[in-house]
Amino acid sequence: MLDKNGIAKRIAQEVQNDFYVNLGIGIPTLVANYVREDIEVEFQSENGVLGMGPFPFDGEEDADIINAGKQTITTMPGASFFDSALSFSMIRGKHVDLTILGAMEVAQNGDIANWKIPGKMVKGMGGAMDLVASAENIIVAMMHTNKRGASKILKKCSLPLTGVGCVTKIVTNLAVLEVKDNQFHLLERAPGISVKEIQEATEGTLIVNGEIPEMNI
Amino acid sequence: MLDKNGIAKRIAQEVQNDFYVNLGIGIPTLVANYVREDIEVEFQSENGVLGMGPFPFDGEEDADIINAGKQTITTMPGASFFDSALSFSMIRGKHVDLTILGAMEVAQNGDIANWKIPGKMVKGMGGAMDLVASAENIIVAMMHTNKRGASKILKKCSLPLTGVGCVTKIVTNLAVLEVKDNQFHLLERAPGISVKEIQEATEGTLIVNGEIPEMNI
Amino acid sequence: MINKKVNNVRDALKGVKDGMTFMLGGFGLCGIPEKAIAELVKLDVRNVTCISNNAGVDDFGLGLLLKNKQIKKMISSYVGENEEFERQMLSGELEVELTPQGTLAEKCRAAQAGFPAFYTPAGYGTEVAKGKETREFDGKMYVLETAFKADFAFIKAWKGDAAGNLVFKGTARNFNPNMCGAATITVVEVEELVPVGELDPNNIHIPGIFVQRIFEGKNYEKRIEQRTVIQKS
Amino acid sequence: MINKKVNNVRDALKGVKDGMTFMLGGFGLCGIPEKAIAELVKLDVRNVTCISNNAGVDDFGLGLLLKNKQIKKMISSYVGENEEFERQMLSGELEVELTPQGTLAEKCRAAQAGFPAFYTPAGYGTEVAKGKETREFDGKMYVLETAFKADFAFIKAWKGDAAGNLVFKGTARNFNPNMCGAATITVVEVEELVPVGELDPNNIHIPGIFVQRIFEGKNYEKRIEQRTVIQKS
Repeated sequence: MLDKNGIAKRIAQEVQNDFYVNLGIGIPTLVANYVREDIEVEFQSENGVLGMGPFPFDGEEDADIINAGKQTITTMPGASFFDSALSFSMIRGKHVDLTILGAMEVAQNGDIANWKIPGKMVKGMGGAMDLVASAENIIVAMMHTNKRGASKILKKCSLPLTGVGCVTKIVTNLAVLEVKDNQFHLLERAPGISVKEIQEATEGTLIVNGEIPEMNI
Repeated sequence: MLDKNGIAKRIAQEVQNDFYVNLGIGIPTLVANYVREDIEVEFQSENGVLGMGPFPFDGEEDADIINAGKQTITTMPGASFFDSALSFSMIRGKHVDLTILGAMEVAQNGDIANWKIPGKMVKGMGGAMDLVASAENIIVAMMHTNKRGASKILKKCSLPLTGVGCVTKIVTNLAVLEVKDNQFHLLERAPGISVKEIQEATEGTLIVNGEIPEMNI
Repeated sequence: MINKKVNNVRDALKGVKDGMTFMLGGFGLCGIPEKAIAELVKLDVRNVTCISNNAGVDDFGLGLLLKNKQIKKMISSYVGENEEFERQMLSGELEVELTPQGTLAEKCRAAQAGFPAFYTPAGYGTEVAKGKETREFDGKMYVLETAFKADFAFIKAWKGDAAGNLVFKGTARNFNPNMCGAATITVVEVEELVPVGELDPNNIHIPGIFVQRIFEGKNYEKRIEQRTVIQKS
Repeated sequence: MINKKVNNVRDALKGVKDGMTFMLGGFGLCGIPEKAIAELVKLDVRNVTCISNNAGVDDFGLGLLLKNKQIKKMISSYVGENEEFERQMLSGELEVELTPQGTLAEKCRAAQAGFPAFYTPAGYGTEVAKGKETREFDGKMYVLETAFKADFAFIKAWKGDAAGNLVFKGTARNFNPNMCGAATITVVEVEELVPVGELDPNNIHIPGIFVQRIFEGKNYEKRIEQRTVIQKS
């Protein structure tokens, strides 16, 4: 089973050369730590920066330079700052190549829910609705089940949606799944996890085609 | 009877302190020369400059610094350059206080035509349609009649419109007119011009109320 | 040069009244109009609607107005950092309208630019689209969103001049430029008011025409929400 | 850093074909992509649609493509400076779509920003609104305008870097920033290509994400259309 860093590490393999990437809050933010160093990638944060670098050294942090998770950051040579409208022009206009975000639920038709639990928790959608409505390449980073063991990989989302029919790939602590033709397709198992365990943790229709390789991370 | 500079001079009296003003091509451009020096005014040009100054000294002109009439210009302290979208945000968003533009025809309902003579001449509307559709304070600078003596101050425009019901004031070589209640109201006569001469040159309904003063220019 | 300079935050907020709608720049606590918020607390204006991406934290930013129960309604995209907010919202004391972040930015920009409405893909098929017109363009579905209407916009810039020209720093820019001119009166606080003519006309982020009042604030706290640093080894 | 640099104008225009739609920056002759236009003449691509605020003059700018009869259709706001243009238009050789200037800018910006359509007051009640949806918001009438679609955008900037970051100068900025990323491929020519990291991240007018190819042009003519000067006394 993967921990959060393991999920981030596996997702990092999906990041290709010359990609502009938007990383959501939580596990997605960790992805930056694991991207191959021999490829060129630029990270966009919707609060208005392109070309994010690592966290600053202690004492060099600047309150005016943060990412969408409100964390202090640095920038790389060639970085730029811009306003929120232009930032979402990048997102809505499909200039960002890859969007990685977290989810509470994903359904086999590609629906995603990640912003609200009615009556209990309302954080808000932030930029997620804009991202999932426009991005053509969306990877979801999430736990396969909730704390009580119930599947979050569903036939149909039970929570209020963030976007419809938009998720194409999911990396969980147990597996890599493709979302296609109203089904989940098992692509890879997490180290030490059996197909059976994944099947048991998946409420939606899961297609297992032939031998399923273990992730190489 | 006024010449072009006379019209510009009269219109300059309409420019108030703290006004942002957009000047159209032709006579309106001349208005800048006659604005009182004891008031603060900033000139906007829709090609992307706020805070225009006078023409440059010979040898100091810069091909990258022009107005909407494609003339080389200078800028005043506090000037700024911006893109066309932001420029029209200023115009459409009603941030410009006064718009002065030329016209081929104006009708008594406030319609204006100034961009096209079907089959003969098509210059295009440039920024005029955006300006007249949004500005609440529009002054038209024009000749009262065309070269053949026919009135351009009409019951109804015959040429393709630039905007509908938008003109509130007109300064011609003969008169100052207000456009209100589907009528032209004569406010002032040009020096040496009689009310009768203005009536004869005006095809639209002209209201003459009491003694009409001569312009003070 | 048309002079926008006012002497202090008190003069800058003249005309602020109960029941008004305010726009406030900032993302989290980054780039928020600290001085205007402090003055709003002092003025104790009530029943206000605030349009701002976030709602501050319990003891800073818009959290100060929330704690003081001055806010009737919040229009935001993300409010996950404020416990008092969550309490007031879940108890029904506070009206909340959650809006996708890009839509929020564009609703400000539309107000600034004189567009009454625009179609955006964000939120289609979700709660956000409820009661709104949806429409297909080129095989994709979009939601019709309308421009915001606000009485005051409270903006924080880095540098500015008396003509109202503004320059922002880093990600403290965020919603601030999009809110300038998007309300009836735009009030800007800057860290440094520089002489007119000092800012490069090529690098002015917001021209003064979008600004009604500007003043210099002192001693900005600029609190960091998530200090993340690497130890030098 | 994602590298957008290409060696020359020939490489920058790879893929340009007959029948395509191009966007070209510039206002009059100010800020036009001189090198791209010269190469389009050389490549002799034909039946193209050009979206550009103006149509150049008879012997410079887009006038060169007009003279060579490469343009099937022009989408512009003002074309009063070009006799050959008027001749081709009145004779019916050239298809012309005149669009209000602010609408032209916003149709580019909408394409850049992923908005399919927007409502604008410009042109309501005129020929421009013919066949278009009109609609009332708050008692005022607006016209529905849709985003442009183009294959290439040809942009002229002042300075740029290999990451595609751009800075414009003076009013040569005009439509150029709004067209970046508004076409499938955005090609930028700059007067000076500077090392990555040299441009101030706070003062980049267009971030590199909107640019696919960038190159440095030499010996810009930058012709002045209306030289208006005051004699020093």
